[in-house]
Amino acid sequence: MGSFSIFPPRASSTAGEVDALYGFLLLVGIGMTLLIFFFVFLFAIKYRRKDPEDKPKAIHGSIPLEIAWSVIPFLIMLVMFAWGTKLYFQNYTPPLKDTLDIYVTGKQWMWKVQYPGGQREINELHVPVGRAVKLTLASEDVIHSFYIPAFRLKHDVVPGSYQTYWFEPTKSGRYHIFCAEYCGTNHSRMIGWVTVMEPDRYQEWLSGGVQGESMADKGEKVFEQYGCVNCHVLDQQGRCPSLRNVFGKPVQLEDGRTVLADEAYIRESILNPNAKIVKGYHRDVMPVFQGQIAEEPLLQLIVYIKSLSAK
Amino acid sequence: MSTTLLAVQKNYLNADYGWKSWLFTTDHKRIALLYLFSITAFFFVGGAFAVGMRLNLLSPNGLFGHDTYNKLFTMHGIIMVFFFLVPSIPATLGNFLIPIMIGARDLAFPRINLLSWYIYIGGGILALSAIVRGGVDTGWTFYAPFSSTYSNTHVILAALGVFIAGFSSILTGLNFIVTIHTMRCPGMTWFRLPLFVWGHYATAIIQVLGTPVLAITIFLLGLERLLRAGIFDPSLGGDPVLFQHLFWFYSHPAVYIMILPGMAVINELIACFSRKAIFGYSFVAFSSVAIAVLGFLVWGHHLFVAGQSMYASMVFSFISFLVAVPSAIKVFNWTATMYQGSISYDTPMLYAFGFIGLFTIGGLTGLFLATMAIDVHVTDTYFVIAHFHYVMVGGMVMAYLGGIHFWFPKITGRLYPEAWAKFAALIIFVGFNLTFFPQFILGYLGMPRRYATYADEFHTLNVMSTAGASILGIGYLIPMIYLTWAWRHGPISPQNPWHAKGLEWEQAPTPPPTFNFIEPPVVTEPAYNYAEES
Amino acid sequence: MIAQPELKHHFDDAGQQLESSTLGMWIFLATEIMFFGGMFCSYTIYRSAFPEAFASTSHFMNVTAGALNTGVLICSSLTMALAVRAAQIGQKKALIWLLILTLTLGCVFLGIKGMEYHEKWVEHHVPGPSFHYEEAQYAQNAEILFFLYFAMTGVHAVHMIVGVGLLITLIIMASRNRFSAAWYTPVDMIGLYWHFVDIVWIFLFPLLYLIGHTK
Amino acid sequence: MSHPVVAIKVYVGVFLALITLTVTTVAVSKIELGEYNFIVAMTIAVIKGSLVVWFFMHVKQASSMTKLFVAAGFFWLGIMLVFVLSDYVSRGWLPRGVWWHS
Repeated sequence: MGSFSIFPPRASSTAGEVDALYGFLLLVGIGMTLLIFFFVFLFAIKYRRKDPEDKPKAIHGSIPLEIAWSVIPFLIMLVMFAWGTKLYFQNYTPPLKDTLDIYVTGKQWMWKVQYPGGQREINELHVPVGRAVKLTLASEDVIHSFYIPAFRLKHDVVPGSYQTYWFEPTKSGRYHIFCAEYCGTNHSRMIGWVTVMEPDRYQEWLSGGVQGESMADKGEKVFEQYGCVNCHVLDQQGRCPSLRNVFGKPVQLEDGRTVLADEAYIRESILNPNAKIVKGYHRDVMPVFQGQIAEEPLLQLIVYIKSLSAK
Repeated sequence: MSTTLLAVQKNYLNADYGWKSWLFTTDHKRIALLYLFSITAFFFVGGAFAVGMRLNLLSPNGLFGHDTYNKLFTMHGIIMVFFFLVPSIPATLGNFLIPIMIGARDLAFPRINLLSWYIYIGGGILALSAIVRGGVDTGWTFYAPFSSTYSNTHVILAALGVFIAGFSSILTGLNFIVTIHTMRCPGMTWFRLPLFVWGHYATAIIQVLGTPVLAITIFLLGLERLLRAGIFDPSLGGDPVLFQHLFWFYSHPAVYIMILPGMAVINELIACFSRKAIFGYSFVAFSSVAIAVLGFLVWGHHLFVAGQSMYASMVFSFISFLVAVPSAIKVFNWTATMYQGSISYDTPMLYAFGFIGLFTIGGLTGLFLATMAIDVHVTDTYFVIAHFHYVMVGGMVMAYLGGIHFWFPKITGRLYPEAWAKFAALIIFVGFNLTFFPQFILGYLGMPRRYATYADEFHTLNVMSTAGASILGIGYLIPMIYLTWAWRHGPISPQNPWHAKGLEWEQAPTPPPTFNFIEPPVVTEPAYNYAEES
Repeated sequence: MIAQPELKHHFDDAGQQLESSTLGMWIFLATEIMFFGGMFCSYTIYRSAFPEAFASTSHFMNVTAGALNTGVLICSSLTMALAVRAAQIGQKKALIWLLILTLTLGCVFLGIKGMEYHEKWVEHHVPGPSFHYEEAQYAQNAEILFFLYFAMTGVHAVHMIVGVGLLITLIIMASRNRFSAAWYTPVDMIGLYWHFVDIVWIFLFPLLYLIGHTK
Repeated sequence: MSHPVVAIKVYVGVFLALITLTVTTVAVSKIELGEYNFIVAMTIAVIKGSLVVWFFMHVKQASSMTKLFVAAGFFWLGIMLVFVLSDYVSRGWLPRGVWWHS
């Protein structure tokens, strides 16, 4: 069981920040609790009933006091709000720097992890120290939640959409992965381990496994298998837009809007092509792939399309 | 009026005998007792599931297996939330006291009041039959698509039970609003109302405007499950987050349905046992209404990690902080009420002390959950479990027990054994904290909720929690026993054993006759006039 | 005070009683607004997500039947309003006939609705395993609209059926001389309910039948 | 005590207005107006609903308390629509500034 702690291990750049904010909240919380306890005890003892016929004078209230104990807590809460919001946005929007993208698919009751190099694991996630890692989360069935307490991060894995978050591991070691959203019988067995490794060890580990095709290579096969290649001719404007240099760039739509071509957009455009039509193209040209393609090949396809945009 | 005279007087209990006089009664006091008995039964059924859960968690590998555990926490949640917490204080104490407190002979719609009890029982029977037939394993939140497509337990039956029970809650709320508007006796102005009534008015607003949304959400969910076509399952083209929006549109305000009546009771207890008018009456009154209204605008804080837009989360987070202000106002005003009071330590006041302490902790930990970055870490962990048990059990159930003890003489005409009651209050307080405080730590350490088995490092704290739960369980049985005994054998209560203010103590006989008052009451003084100012 | 046989024991006077009933009825209707509101909210979300698919479904809606039903309900609202007025001035015969007229119109509405449902059944537009949609690319999203169509109009129709039952009760009560110019609260309250159900349809009609009809 | 008796011609006038509006809304739906089709249809529906509430349901003569509850019903529906929509509308927003990554 080891030493008793009220904090889980801190293994990501954000863990310390979350703990600092938690510390601030604890301080305020304990302070307020003690304040109220102090006065309740003080009054309860000092003004205890000494004579059954006691008839204390009425005090009907005090406007200055009411204002004080509304405004002061509110101001303290504004600090909590601002601090918590900043940290939240920071954790849920990918950083500007280059990220290591890893793809996680949840299904009852396991986590399937795919790396860009094509390595695959179940219920294990390997990440290097000091590198920003971005997770793209997909689910094949119900809602799960990918939770790594040591990183102080989780996000629900919602079927029918991609969710992402990112972190920068700071300390090597093995830490828990939990499913935090109830998902059926073996919910509490939908657990795993994240292994944080020093960068050189990580490279060793990556090349150690059986060297297969990269995710992009697999994606290219999917691209051919589903016949995408017939219309989305690369480097050529056919019936459908060329997919080279699309990913990560803004796309002009037929209805005048501009959207960013991220994972979610590509996903939607494959499954439900009529949702967003690129300027100059027509609806109902591409078939609907909703329900036709599983989550993992879909991720491979997206990584392939990503690879078509030179870095 | 002497006590001996009162003892032979006709009251609502001895006005009529036989089962028909109970099952077809339209007397709000008798209906309140029907509710009291059925709610107590559901409390112990829900409690039995809790015992099962805590037993299972004694070992990291679980004792009962995954499916059993999943059903245990689901049934615990459904029974406790929809069949105990939501109706608890409003349907029992509220039903009994609101007409008396405002000087009315009954609620505005007595037959609808009885109907709402039958609806409640109907919903309860369906939920219980879902248990008997093998249980449900979706969690009380019924999240789609698990509940609509994947679970193969009796989801429809349980959901139907909740759906039906919802209408009972709506009708109770409707009855309260109308009664408080139109049935106040001469002189009973809005600002002479006991704060108990204000609290229930605010509760009723939520019941009336929130509950139908739960009903329709569950209806759509059931339809999706039946037809295998629908709007929440992504594989059918739907959006599961929409279910969560609609579900929490009711279920977050529902938290205030559960706690506002608790706060309402605490006002009466603090005032009576401090012999003081509530400090800042109008602030406390309007804070209830503020909680009811603002409480409708914060549901999105259940969705910070669910795929909700970050910008919407930000707005919901902000309003969640805002709703903490009226709650804080209440706690501060209660504390200030005690200042220069004449404070006695009778059992109801002990529960009030317990309420203030535990609700403070429950409320403050709510701020942690409103802070988005902290919520990301602790949501769906035992931190959340501990937080809402501090509010619901530490707050609501403490207030409920305090209220039951306070008005026990009024309801039964007899006194309960004070020494036993004090002892039980202490046991409950200790047991409660031992059960739930370790869960805050467990949560921050990262133990997810709804886990039948868990990692070894969480073992010690779980054992502590189970130990506490066994103390808490005994604590709840003691009042059950001595109150039952006192109902028949307790000493006859004087008219106003606490020397309390309010129409129910000062003008209605103890126990009240069928139409509550002998003479039509007229109010000439503000509420809580303990100092007897003119 | 004049003897008032319909005054319940717990009220002081008939004014208080009527005020309570009216307020209670309106609170109930506020509840109903939220009840339908959950479906209107879902409708809004999916319509803004799949505007084309939703527009395409309106070609398979029977606009004539929908418009006719709107007219029928508006007529029944008029007769209901006149029935309340007749009750108010104590015209028993007019009251009974207007209630019967309202009831008939309500049944006509349900008949037309039933015919529409039958059409949908024949066309395989009922959501579920047998659902089939002509424009395949919209099939899945169109199924959501039809799901909402059946949920919303179905709940509305259930309200209509309850309303029909209530009207029958009123007619029986009226023929037994239960109402007078001094006391006709049930007519008034059920009138409110009937108008509310009419309003729901006033919104359902354009949302389900007319949206995107030009496309 | 009770609301005053309203003249039959008021009811008939409201009825004719409702029928006219129904015909209008069907007619307008056949004309291509783009997004305005929806706005026109909803505006007409709101007018029709208000007529029924105001005249047929006698809110015009009702107590201010009743008016308040009528308004509350619609207001709460508005809360639900606005806040749920706020999520869906802002989901696709790009994170504008990235000041939080400093």
